[in-house]
Amino acid sequence: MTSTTCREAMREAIREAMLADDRVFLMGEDVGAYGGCFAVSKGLLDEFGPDRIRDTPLSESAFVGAGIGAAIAGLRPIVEIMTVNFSLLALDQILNNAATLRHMSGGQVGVPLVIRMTTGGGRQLAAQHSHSLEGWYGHIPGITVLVPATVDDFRGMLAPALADPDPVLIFEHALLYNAEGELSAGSIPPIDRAVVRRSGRDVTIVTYGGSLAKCLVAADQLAGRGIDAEVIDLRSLRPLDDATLLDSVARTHRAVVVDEGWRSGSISAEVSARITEHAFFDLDAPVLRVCCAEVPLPYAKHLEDAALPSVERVVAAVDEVVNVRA
Amino acid sequence: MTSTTCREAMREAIREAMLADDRVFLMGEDVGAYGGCFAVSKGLLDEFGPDRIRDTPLSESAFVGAGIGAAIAGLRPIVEIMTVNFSLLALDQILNNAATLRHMSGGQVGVPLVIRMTTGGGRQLAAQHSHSLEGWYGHIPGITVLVPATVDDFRGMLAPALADPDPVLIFEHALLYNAEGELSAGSIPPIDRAVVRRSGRDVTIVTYGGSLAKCLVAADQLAGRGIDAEVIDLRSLRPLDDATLLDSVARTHRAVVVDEGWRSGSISAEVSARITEHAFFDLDAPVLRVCCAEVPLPYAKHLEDAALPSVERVVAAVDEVVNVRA
Amino acid sequence: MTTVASPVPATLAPSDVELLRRMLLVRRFEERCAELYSASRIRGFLHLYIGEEAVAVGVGAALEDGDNVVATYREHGHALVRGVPAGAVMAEMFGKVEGCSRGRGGSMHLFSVDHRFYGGHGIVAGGLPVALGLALADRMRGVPRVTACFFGEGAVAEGEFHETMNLAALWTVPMLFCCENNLYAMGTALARSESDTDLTVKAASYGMPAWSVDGMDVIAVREATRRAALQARAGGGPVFLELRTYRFRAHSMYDPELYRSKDEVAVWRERDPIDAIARRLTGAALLDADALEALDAAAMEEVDAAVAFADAGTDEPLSDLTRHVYADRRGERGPEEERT
Amino acid sequence: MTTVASPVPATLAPSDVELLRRMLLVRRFEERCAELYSASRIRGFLHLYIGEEAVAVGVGAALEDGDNVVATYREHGHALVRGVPAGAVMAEMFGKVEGCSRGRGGSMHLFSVDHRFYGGHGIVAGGLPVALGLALADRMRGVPRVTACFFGEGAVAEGEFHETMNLAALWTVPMLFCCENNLYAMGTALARSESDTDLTVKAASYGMPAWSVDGMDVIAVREATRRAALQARAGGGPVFLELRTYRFRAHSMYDPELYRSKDEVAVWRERDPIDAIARRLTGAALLDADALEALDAAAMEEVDAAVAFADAGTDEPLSDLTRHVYADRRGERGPEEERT
Ligand SMILES: Cc1ncc(C[n+]2csc(CCOP(=O)(O)OP(=O)(O)O)c2C)c(N)n1
Ligand SMILES: Cc1ncc(C[n+]2csc(CCOP(=O)(O)OP(=O)(O)O)c2C)c(N)n1
Ligand SMILES: [Mg+2]
Ligand SMILES: [Mg+2]
Repeated sequence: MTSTTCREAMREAIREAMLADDRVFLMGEDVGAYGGCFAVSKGLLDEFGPDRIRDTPLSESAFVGAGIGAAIAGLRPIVEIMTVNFSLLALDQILNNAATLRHMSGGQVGVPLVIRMTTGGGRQLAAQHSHSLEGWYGHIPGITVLVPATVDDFRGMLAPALADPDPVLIFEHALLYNAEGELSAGSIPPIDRAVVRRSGRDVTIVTYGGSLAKCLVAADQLAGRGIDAEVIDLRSLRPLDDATLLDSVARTHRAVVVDEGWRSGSISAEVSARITEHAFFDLDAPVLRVCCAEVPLPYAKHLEDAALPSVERVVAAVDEVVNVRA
Repeated sequence: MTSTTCREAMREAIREAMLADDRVFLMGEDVGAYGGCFAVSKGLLDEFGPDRIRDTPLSESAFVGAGIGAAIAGLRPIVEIMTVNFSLLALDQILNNAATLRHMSGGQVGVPLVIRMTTGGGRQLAAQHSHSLEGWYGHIPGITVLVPATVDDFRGMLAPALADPDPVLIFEHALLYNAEGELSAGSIPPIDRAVVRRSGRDVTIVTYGGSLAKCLVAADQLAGRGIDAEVIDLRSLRPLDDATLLDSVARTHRAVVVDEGWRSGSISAEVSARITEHAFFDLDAPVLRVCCAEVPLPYAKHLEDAALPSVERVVAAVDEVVNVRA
Repeated sequence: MTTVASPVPATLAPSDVELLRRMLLVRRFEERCAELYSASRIRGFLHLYIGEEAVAVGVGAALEDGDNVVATYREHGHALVRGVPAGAVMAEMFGKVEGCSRGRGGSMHLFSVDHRFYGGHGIVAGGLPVALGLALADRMRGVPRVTACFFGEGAVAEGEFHETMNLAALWTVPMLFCCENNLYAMGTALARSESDTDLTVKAASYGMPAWSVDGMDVIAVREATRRAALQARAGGGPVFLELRTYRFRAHSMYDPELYRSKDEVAVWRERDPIDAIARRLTGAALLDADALEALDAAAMEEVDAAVAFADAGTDEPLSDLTRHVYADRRGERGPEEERT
Repeated sequence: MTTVASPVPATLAPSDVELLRRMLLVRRFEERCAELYSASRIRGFLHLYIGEEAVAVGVGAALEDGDNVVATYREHGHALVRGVPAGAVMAEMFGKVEGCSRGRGGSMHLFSVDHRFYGGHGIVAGGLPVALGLALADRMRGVPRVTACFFGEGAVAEGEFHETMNLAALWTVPMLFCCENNLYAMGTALARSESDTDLTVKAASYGMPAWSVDGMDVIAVREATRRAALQARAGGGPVFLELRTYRFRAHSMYDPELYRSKDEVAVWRERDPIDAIARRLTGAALLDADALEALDAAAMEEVDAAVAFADAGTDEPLSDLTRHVYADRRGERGPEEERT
């Protein structure tokens, strides 16, 4: 086992993919000369040159579209959008083209494209730099939405994403880049499977990405009070791995869903709806959600902290579902 | 009572607003010389001139942004985006600016802007012209999302939307423009209230916009078989009127949610999650959803019909919740 | 860099009759489409190219089989010229599985990867970034292939157009920007959509060569495209071609044409590109009335056969609705199936 | 239409000392910001304008109180020049309710409607369409007001820039496009982001007058802006000003500056715009060493006072978190409150 950070894990994943397959290239704003705005691609320009570590102008729509075209043509582009906030400028290409071309062409035109972008709040970057829209992207058929939360997944999700014949979006929570962990030997579970990160009998906490660590801390605190929480890391928001979720809820009979997106129309709503649809009679309490307050994230730290899911709010929600009586 | 169509109702609403308030103007692609791509604004150019019925080039981002700026400056723009499909090109302006400026400026900068666009499938326009993304827009704090389904609401929602100090998006299902109905005397209910369009005791069908008519037909069919369905028209997807929903479910104990968006991450998921959260112990069956199949809409009629919610699928879902036993 | 008219060869070759044949095929095909639309056999949006045939045919004649084409929703002509069988195009519009997009795309989304015909795009300017990517792949691999991307002059106001122009020039990709300037975007005349109506100036501002061409003259279009393709293929980077043309019919089947006068249309109709090339071929003694009639009859026959083929087509089974959202091998992990 | 250097008046006026005063204030303010960032008193992203002060001060000096300003995330200088009190700006960066955006915006989102200062925009090019709308409103109402919109040269590659340029020119709105060309967009040098690095050519392609100005010369900037504003205010439509400048510091506090050489920075530092105007004022006998020192001391004092003000600021109560998402009167129908 080697200790690494999520940043280094992703950089290694990119390096490995570039070395293994000369169809792979990385393209995005400041991925080259600047070293990547989060330093993920630092050093890669020297190793692979400007053709394959391709700096782009500020043109989100055109370079995402160029990734689509290059993928159609047989290359395997990794397009980096600095942050999810700027991806709105490319949404026409992502939704109307990347997600749609295969179906619209009757199966002829595949788009084996990987788009990586950072997501999430918590760094006092205020409204236009703090969105968590990965759950929102999960609404779009035709794409796959991955949300790595561990060094293993930062290291291991890129290769299967590149092997996928269809577009895969990887959302990397910016606060995780410095997170350290031990890399496991061997390969990660299939990218479309949720994983139980902590087993428990009393309640299922469903989460992913930047909220996983908070949920694990919450579970520890709850354990100290005799509440045994199972923590599920979704890993993929599209498709959602219903089987793992339902299996857990069938055992615990209670669930809390935690994500950093705005509550209304969140991926947590989808998880909640699915659990209710498929496991209604297993449930002893309503599924509760812990999400971001429905505000554009404010700059001031105390306000931002209050808006985002916290260990305390997860614990409180678990307490509520555990104590609920008809 | 006067018979009119939803198209004429909206045109009259625009005319009235323009006559009542010279800060109001209409701006969008082909709203003027062409007469509006759905003929909604036909004749208005002659009446109000090219300054206030302002044709724009194909520049969704710039003219939506211009609407934001003009609204900040004290005008009351109605921006028309031809269809929701093209609104993706303006999403940066809508989400990062219109929805965010007030909060980000600490309450100083209000954006009293109305954006109208058509939505929905059912006309064999295929993948890039058939999205139903109004529920998706419902995820965004800072905006209001209206979905008129009746001639009264086509006629009556614009004025309160224009009076709103914050951005209001109105999604008009294209298939409704030709729908005829009698205009009621008097004003419509507040735009943030859901309305019971048909009372019933056995099950609550929650829907809006283009699906309302299908649900009412389904309710009639069900009535023939002794199942008394209540049909709720949401009218607003943000905010959602929880009170009306919960009141109904408290009486019927069962609910089916119907919308034309893709199922995963749909507004139906939000409705389902809220009902479960707040009325879990009132429910005798899981809340079920009838949504669009998770495909970009295909051109071929039989495939498109199969993808969209239908009377049959609504009836089947009601049958399922009514017959469910633990 | 400057705007130049393309050189037109003084003499026509016997093989140029083929240009006429193609233009006639496109014209007759679309006339039939209009009838079939009125008869409700074709549905959705239908955008006719009638009047603009010299553009698709001229550009197409200058391209090689290995080149790529990306087009708009007004792309029947481009698909036919590219060699997509008329039957497959018609079957597509009939929503049949024998259609070139299995009936999923309809008139606006013709695709045929076998012919390197990459759509059929419904979002104005939305095909441009994709074409850039196709060309970028060739540039990165050193493949001497050209990607021709068609778009209307209306697209020039879209941000995606400008981002793509800049990247194409910056990265010197082998791409042809084929701007079909038919003077209107739906009902919006060019002068009401562009502050400077000389579109070649915009291209020049990217340092991209830009030529203005008479789009009613199929030979001029072909020659300009040849020269541009030669340059792009040789690594000289993209070229912008403004092809000045006119659509004789409404924007789509719903357009009351309030925005232009009948007179204006009549004046342009006098410049019908099919009549023009027919006259020139006749003048050069490469065509006579019988030959013209025969060509026309052959076009009609091809269209008849296409309709018959489409008529005999089959509906895709409903069970296949969710196919092709992801590649087939992913069927087992697609999103949750509908419950009801 | 063509690119011209702006005329610079031969002699300076005594009142031009005010320009120096403002530039010093901006400089000292930002130097303090950098310290406070290191001390973790300011958080989030912090983009310093050091080296570029002549642009905000020069443009600002040419505007009237009733004009509008829209800026980027690198906007401390623009806000200060506009008259937003230094204390309110500093309090904003401290996240205090006394901040000009009530602590919700931080460094990137300064707002002050009282000063007609409309942000503080974090999306590159995202402020341009909004500025267009502000100017359109004035054009429609016949108000002789100008809207100045600042943006970096990196924004020129964005589609939103082009859409806005075209609409502004087409609709002849009273808007100044103030392009702060500091040669880099984060780590991307202009030549690696634009196929043609002469930005005025792009403006010209919209038929918009475009002037290139030495952005290190505050007088040149002011004079060019005056002329442009006069034109725009009189109904002549928008003007594009390329203000050639350089940022002396990193893009933000996280930037290792791998993309440019120390030498290059050193060469530009010799052209420090504050030294330049101080030298000229001294040469014109409008300033001496003592006066300069006094100005500097006053700037420092103003900054000290701003910090003290910010320090004494208060945190907004948590109960107000969801305020200002909608106008207050809508509180009762806001989206569902969090349950947990
Ligand atoms: C982004 C976008 N906005 C609006 C439309 C609706 N629309 C379809 S075609 C068209 C006009 C396009 O004109 P032009 O680019 O000149 O092409 P032409 O139809 O003349 O061939 C418009 C506005 C669209 N399809 N896409
Ligand atoms: C749409 C968008 N893409 C990317 C970014 C990230 N980003 C912030 S500043 C910047 C560089 C902008 O350069 P320029 O416009 O020249 O302004 P400067 O910072 O030099 O003042 C980038 C890429 C952003 N904020 N918005
Ligand atoms: Mg056109
Ligand atoms: Mg710059």
